[in-house]
Amino acid sequence: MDPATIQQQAIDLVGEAAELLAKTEELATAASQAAAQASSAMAGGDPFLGLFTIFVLACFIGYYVVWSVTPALHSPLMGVTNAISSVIIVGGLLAVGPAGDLDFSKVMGFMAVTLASVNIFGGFIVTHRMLSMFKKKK
Amino acid sequence: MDPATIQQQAIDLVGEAAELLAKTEELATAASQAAAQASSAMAGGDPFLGLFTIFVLACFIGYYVVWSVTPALHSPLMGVTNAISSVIIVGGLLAVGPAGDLDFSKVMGFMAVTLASVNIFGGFIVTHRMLSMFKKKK
Amino acid sequence: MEANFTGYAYLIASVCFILALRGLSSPETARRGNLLGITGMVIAVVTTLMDPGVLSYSMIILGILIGGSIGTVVALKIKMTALPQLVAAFHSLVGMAAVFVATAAFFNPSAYGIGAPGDIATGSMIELSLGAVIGAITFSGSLIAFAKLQGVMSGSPITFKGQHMLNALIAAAIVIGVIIMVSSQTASAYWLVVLLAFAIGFTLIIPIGGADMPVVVSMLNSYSGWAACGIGFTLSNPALIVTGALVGSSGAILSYIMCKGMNRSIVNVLLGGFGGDAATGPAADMGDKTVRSGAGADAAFIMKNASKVIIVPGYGMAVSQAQHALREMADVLKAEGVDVKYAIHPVAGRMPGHMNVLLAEANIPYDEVFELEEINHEFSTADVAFVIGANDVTNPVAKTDPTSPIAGMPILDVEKAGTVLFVKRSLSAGYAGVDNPLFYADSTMMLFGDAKTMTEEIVQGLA
Amino acid sequence: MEANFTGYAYLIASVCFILALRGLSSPETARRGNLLGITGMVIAVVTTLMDPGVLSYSMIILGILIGGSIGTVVALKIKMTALPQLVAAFHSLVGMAAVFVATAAFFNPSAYGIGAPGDIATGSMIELSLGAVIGAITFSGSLIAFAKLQGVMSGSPITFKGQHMLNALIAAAIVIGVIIMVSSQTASAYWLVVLLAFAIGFTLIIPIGGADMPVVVSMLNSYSGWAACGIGFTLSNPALIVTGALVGSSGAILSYIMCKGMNRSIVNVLLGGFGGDAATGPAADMGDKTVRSGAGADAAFIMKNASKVIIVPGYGMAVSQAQHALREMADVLKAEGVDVKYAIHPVAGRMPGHMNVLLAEANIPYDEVFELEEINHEFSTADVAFVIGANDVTNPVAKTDPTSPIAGMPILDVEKAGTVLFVKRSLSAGYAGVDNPLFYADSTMMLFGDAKTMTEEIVQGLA
Ligand SMILES: NC(=O)c1ccc[n+]([C@@H]2O[C@H](COP(=O)([O-])OP(=O)(O)OC[C@H]3O[C@@H](n4cnc5c(N)ncnc54)[C@H](OP(=O)(O)O)[C@@H]3O)[C@@H](O)[C@H]2O)c1
Ligand SMILES: NC(=O)c1ccc[n+]([C@@H]2O[C@H](COP(=O)([O-])OP(=O)(O)OC[C@H]3O[C@@H](n4cnc5c(N)ncnc54)[C@H](OP(=O)(O)O)[C@@H]3O)[C@@H](O)[C@H]2O)c1
Repeated sequence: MDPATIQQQAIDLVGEAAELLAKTEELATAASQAAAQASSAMAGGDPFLGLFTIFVLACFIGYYVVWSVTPALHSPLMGVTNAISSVIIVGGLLAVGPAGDLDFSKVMGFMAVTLASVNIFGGFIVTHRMLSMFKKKK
Repeated sequence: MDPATIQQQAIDLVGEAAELLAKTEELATAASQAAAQASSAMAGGDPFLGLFTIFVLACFIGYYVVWSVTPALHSPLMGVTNAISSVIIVGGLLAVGPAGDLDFSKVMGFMAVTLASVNIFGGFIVTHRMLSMFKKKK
Repeated sequence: MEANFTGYAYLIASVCFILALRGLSSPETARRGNLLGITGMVIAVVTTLMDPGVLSYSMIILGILIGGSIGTVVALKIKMTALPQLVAAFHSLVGMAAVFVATAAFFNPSAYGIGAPGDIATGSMIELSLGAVIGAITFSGSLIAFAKLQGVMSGSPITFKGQHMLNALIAAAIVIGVIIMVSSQTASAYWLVVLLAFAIGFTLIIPIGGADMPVVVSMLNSYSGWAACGIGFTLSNPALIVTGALVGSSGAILSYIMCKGMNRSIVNVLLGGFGGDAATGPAADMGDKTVRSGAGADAAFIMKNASKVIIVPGYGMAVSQAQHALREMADVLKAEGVDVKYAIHPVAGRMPGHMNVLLAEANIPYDEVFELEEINHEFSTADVAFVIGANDVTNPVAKTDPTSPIAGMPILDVEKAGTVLFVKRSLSAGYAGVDNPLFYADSTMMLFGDAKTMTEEIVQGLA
Repeated sequence: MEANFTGYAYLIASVCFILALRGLSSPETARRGNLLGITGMVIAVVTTLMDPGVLSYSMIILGILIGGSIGTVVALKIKMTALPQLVAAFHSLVGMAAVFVATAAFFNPSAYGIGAPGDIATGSMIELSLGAVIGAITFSGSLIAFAKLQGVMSGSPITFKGQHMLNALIAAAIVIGVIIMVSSQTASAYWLVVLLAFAIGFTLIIPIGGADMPVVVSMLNSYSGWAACGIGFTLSNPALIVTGALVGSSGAILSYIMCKGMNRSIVNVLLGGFGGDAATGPAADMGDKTVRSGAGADAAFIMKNASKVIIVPGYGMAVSQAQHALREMADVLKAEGVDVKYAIHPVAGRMPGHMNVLLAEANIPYDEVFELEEINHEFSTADVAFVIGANDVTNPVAKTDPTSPIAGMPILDVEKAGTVLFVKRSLSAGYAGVDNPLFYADSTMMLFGDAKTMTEEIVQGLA
């Protein structure tokens, strides 16, 4: 074989390899998309749909559970809902969480954690105070 | 360049290309795994978790909604639940669905659709008959 | 986009089903509830038909046509007194359908996207086997319940030595079978498990007496719901899961209500041997006490002169289909200026809400019909308690004798009324087999005879 | 595996929160419910702390320590009569926290896995902006509510020309701002929207009278729940979504109950201008009618000779903190053999369940305290209705005059009692500004004075 042909062949081979590579990449992308799709179909649609389903069901539960609260305990109910709505502290924790220097978003997270903590402690304690006053006839 | 060197180089190149290809494949797999993971994390965990969350919430709703049924309508309640539990007809439809010759699983699907239909029509109609008898004082 | 649309459609169907049950909280909204249930079902079916994998429409339409027409005819023809057996029969169909679906999923998993035959994901295998086992138990159990309620089979509990042992053995075999089947995924293991599940359905329900069947039916209703949930997990379909949970809760709660109304535990019911064919109770040992019995004319006279009559219907009214005659009687009394009300015990008759449906069938307005807690304090101000075909639900022994089988069961306080009229054929006991001392009380008058015939006699007496 | 564990933990936290509210269905289970709520919160926080991205523990602990101690001290120190303003203050904090979280998500979206700064997924942007806007409105609105309830600010409705116009303009600006912000994702657009949301919170609540604040607080409570839902969607966190929906429903239902108790629509409340500082009503035009007034000793004499007394507490009892004296009075009466009960109107006082908490604080057992429907038929058999600091909730005008502002509001039928005793400082009207003709009825005796002082006088008279 003359060098030119070999070189040409080599170049061709490399080209083919590159093509293969590109195809593999394409395939991989497709595979990853398919995987994402499959997993979302499993949850009955896209991730938002799953969360939305949970939201709708939770609204039904809220409706029933709140109507079943006895009117005499409506003030403690306000206290408890106050406390549990501070579960957004989760968002604050994620914001303040990353290691490293104090940046703007970490400050925001810190403030959120602090304010939510006021509410969590305050809400549960004031509810406890109210509830511990309710006594049956001896 | 002598042919041998060139050939060697070409072979090396091809080898490198092959290696690259393998790496890309690895990367693609990783990417697809990551995608799957990300999408599952979005839905709050794996797909089963999403469905399980829905299941737990639905049990709460079932508890409340059934206790709120007036005792006078407990017979119609049995009729309706009979009818709606036949929503497993969905499973039958998927089984009988595929085009092509009648195979075992299609027969199973067909039978499921038929039995569930008895229930759906029977359940809703008998409930309707019961309910249309309940009248207020004129 | 496709998947999204499907998901939202199933969510809407689920919400329709929730609202359907919610509608039953009052008779005014109940019909709308039933329509919502139908809407939900149509949405679920149409959505599935639009799945790209569903193509053989002719087969599907055929199945729906056959099933639908059978269901329609049966539902239109059935007598309201036969409701308990109808419900049992329908449940057995749901159970069988669940088995078919699980079988289809096992032999053609790709149609559900859960793997290839013999290589199904373990999670899906577990869900699928749950669906199949629960479905099979529901099928055979409900079949027995149907046979006992319909009278095809004797209602007496069929007990035999070692029956609990046998059930335990089959249950253990099922568990082992499921484990083998999940790991080996062979067809023979699958069929073995299904057969065993059918068998345990039979052996579990056979020892339970016919009159306990309503509790069993309700419990199997609950099972069919959980089976639907299992299939829902296999198909990753939230609508099935939500509906299954609703049905499961409903059956469980109704069983609970019945057991509480009878003051028995569910375990006690399921262990069986209680309550055979009614009217077998001993009426002898009280034979020396005197019973005042009367004719329809006497009853007519007493009620005509009363200002308030409370009617207590029971199982006997259903048996003799006396509700129409009863309504006529009440109409005449009301025309005479008598205040007439109906008192329904939570477990009067043989299924929850049974009496309400029968009274409604006879066009009795539901605002004249009251639950136990609503009306129990009114018996002391009533001149007459007219007990028709009821027995256990009025038996004061429940309040006085803590050793009686019905001890602690809530009771309608008919004995507080001025006069108690009992319409029944004999002095024999009711479902619980407990003698009712009220038959021998001074203020009681027994009206022996079939409930319907006797009521017609009274109507004549009132004319 | 990681993600799974986290998901299940959040699910358990959600279930804890549901059970916490469920516990409040009866006083016996309520304390356990509160503990479950705390458990749920601990689970949610600990789970988040175990997230691999959460590392700066010292900052977190600092925040929790600062916030926690403030919350603890305030909750332990607060007087039970100041509950409404406490709840308002707490709500404003939740609202602000939601704004902070949304801001952090906007400026550092990668911490939440929703994209890079300036390149956030549109869906997440919408959810995030909802969280920020609702949070901001909750913050400023609750702040005003707090100020009005605490008396820092006049309770009278502050109305001005074009106020509805202004609100509509700001609302439109917010909508446009959100659209710009979602598409451009610039910081300036974000801040503008947040500022406008703060502003509309102020302008919406300022025209509403101080006494309507409880409805507003409850509505804002509902808002804070929906804000949490919005954030929950952004974070794809089911626990936040479930909790948000619970809180949202709770606030909405309480607002509804209050509006129904006052027979007003929520729109009517929100349009404002109703109910300023109480005691401004006209008492003049009935001046020619005679009023029988008495002293504590007279009241003591009447009640001592009664066999049944029903106590009707209202806002005035809360203001003067008369609950302890009241309890003492009831104890003396009970020792004399008098049957004493308490009747609570759904909107007595200034927040739902307000009276129940105050009576409980004075150790009055909750089984002596009854809701309107439970006790209203008993007034006809009571010798004395002792109305202390209540007014509107007893005003029969609601039943007789369809043009009155309180027409159709359910009313405690105190006028059916043998004698009605009214403890209040003057003849002036209550919250609704409607004169009460019962003051001039023959069977009424007015006991003019501060509720606490007068009750103490009566206790002395009883001795
Ligand atoms: N409702 C439910 O969901 C449910 C479920 C399971 C079990 N149960 C049980 O069923 C019982 C229901 O109580 P119940 O008071 O309604 O019924 P019951 O106690 O069983 O009494 C029915 C009575 O009707 C009489 N009777 C039968 N056929 C008659 C006819 N043709 N004409 C006139 N009378 C007739 C029988 O007496 P004679 O033979 O003397 O005529 C019998 O004593 C309870 O023990 C309950 O625990 C109810
Ligand atoms: N509970 C809720 O959730 C809620 C929410 C929003 C609105 N509201 C409204 O609040 C009202 C509640 O009715 P209500 O009957 O409890 O209260 P009210 O009608 O406002 O009457 C309270 C009375 O207490 C008297 N009073 C004030 N301070 C007093 C003191 N220190 N000692 C003795 N008496 C005193 C006042 O008369 P004097 O000035 O003559 O003493 C006033 O007439 C209803 O109109 C309701 O719609 C309630």
